[in-house]
Amino acid sequence: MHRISPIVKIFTRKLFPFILLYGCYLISHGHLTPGGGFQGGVIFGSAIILLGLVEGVKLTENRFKEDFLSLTKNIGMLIFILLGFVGMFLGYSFLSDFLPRGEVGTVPSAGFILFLNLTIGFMVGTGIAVIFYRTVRHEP
Amino acid sequence: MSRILAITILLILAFFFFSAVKLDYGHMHSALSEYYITHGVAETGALNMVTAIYLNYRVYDTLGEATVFFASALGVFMLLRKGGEGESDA
Amino acid sequence: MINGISIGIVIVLVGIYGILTRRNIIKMVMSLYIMNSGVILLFVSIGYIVGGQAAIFENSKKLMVDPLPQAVMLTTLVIGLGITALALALAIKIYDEYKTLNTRKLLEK
Amino acid sequence: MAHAPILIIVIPLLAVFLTHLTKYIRLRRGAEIVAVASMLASLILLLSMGSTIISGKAIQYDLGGWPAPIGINLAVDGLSFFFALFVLGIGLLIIVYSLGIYQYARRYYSLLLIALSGILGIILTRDIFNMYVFFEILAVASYVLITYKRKPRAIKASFKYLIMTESAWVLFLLAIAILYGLTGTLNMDSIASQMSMIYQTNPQVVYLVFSMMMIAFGVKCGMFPLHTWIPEAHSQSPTPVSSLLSGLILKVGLYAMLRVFFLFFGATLLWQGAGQLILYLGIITLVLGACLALVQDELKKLLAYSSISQIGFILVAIGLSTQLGLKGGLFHIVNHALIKTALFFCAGIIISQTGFWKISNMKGIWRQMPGVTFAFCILSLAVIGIPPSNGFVSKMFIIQAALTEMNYVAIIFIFAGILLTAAYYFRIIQAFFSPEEFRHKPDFVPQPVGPFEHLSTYVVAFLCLLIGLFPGVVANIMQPALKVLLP
Repeated sequence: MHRISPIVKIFTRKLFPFILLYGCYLISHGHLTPGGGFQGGVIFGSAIILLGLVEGVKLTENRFKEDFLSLTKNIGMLIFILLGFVGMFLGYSFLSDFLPRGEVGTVPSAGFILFLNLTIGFMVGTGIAVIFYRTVRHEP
Repeated sequence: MSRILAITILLILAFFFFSAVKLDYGHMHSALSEYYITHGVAETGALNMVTAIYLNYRVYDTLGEATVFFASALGVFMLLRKGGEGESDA
Repeated sequence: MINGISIGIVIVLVGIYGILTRRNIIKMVMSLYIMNSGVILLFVSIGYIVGGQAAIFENSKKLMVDPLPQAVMLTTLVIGLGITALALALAIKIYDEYKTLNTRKLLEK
Repeated sequence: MAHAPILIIVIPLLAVFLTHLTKYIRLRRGAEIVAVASMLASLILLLSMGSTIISGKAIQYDLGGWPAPIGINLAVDGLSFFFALFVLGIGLLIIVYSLGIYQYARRYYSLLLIALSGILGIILTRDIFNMYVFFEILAVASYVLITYKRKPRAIKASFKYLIMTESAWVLFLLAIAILYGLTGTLNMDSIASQMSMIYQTNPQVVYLVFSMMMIAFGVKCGMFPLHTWIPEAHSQSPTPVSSLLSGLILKVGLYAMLRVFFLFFGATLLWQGAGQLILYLGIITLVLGACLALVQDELKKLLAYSSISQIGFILVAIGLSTQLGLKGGLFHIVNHALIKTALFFCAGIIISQTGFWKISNMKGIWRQMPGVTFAFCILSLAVIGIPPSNGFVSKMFIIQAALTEMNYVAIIFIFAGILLTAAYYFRIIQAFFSPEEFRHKPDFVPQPVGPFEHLSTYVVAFLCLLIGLFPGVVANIMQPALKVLLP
């Protein structure tokens, strides 16, 4: 594989935070504009994949360690289920929206949908990054 | 399987599909979607109705599907390990 | 007549054709995903209302498309992603062990 | 306990992610403790609902507080209580069996718990798309579990299983799409109520939806043309996983078939052509499985083919679609799940102790392992249906149902099936008790088989005899289930 030209390297390093920012925007405004947990999470994952492709997996590995990513997946799922349990403990039924509905149109307007979006975003992002690490680093 | 055999099977399937499914759906709302559109914003506070459905009305589906994604990521993680790294659990 | 539903059915049939005739494992996984996309197109276009706007509320109250199929198909998309990732990981391991992707050769081994 | 239905599903799911985090606390074998505790909690919760279910009432539970057609709701009625009871029982048995084997790490238990919570999710849900999602959870967990030991043949078997199941379940999704287009809801009860009206206006759609769902459930429960993935998947996977596969996953396919067909197509379709179709496919599955098992030399593959032929018996019972036939079918589902799980346990113990996979070099093994071979004999008597065992009771019900229906084709093939089953099981017993000396494998270190494996095998063997002697206990648990199916 020929060497990656420095232009691409510099651009990626500069562009990386903005991709993450765009992913955060999609996740946080999931209930207002088209977007949501999955789409934002996929963009998180693609940011990490982009860094991995350009910088090489070794460098990306020490920034986003694989065990840390798998751990985030577990914690994300745990938070998802505990959000469901909180609804149950507060007297509503399981997985029900226990937070008050904010003023329509603003970010905190949809109760616990925002937190669910964040959890799913992290989970999908780290999941795709783990799958990318595993497939790239696999040698027979 | 030879191509001709596959094509004949597909033609039979196509005949069944097209004869059974009536194709002029696009005019009336189902009762359920009518409810979502009228009461959606009031009950969930979200403007994006699709997110309101899959994160508030049918959030149980999303819980199930997040488990599917978790299980497949775990599967890929376990399958493509370098040799038996012992049972290091992440 | 040509609308989302008939094209969805045609894409599903293309996927079935792919699975029936292809011998390469990777192509079988691809045709599996084609079948999945065909069903997603069909389900979403069942909820389509002629002249309807996307199911997101701006200030004006216009005729809206049915949001339920889109929400349900988001779930199917992620399930399809999970299944395809797993199938490709299995294909990688099969190639490591048997050094071939041809289903006929694999049957004998 | 108002939240009992959802807790049965979510506690094992919660345990999945807790087992991963037990790495950070110094609790020795923490994952196993969490797994067993979650299954026990679900079992206790289910039993707490038992009294109301037996008295005939169903328990509804709306998720997220939304009423039936808008949100998703779970319902525990006679049929789902009956299935959930034996699924939790056998799930607990499988976890107890795999406690003894040390190389199973936390991930194995988390995948097993994902599969079990998937099964419970299918059994309790009242929403057809939700059933699809939980079938996918079960499917993904079983693909990964089959390849747990990363043997090449297991990976090939898992890939074949994946391709067959996924392409059939795309058709199930197509059927859901068409049903949504016609009825406008995803809730099973509201679809069922509109089904007879749809049948009048457009019978072809109902036949199409029925056949697509038949294909999807046929793959899941190993019906005749779609059973080819079973032998390879069962024989190559680790022992607890193969007993999970044949004990629970095939049964959940049957549960879904029962639930969906009697709910949607009950009045319209089942008594005309479809019942006969299931009957004849069941007969072919019965005979095919038995014949292939006769010539099979690998022990686990033989047990897999025997599973297919026993599923054939159950399909024949369902195809008769009478009160007695369904009673026999449900009873045989429970019996076969119990017996086949224990048979795979015995096979696992024999293989891990001797290292032989083929029956031909397992001759004279009863001197090495008298206990396991004795349990194997009791269980094979139970599968064939010799009087003291529970297999006899369920097969007797099926024969009675076939007789009252005067369906001579079914009766002939049922008896042929029983004779073939007897043939291939006696072939194994004859090999086990053969007089010649048992030759050890030259350089083979037998893996340590702890008390858990033996304990679980003997408990199930004893349970089979117990149910055989007192079938009344299971019969009256089954009573509300039958009322659900044939009102």
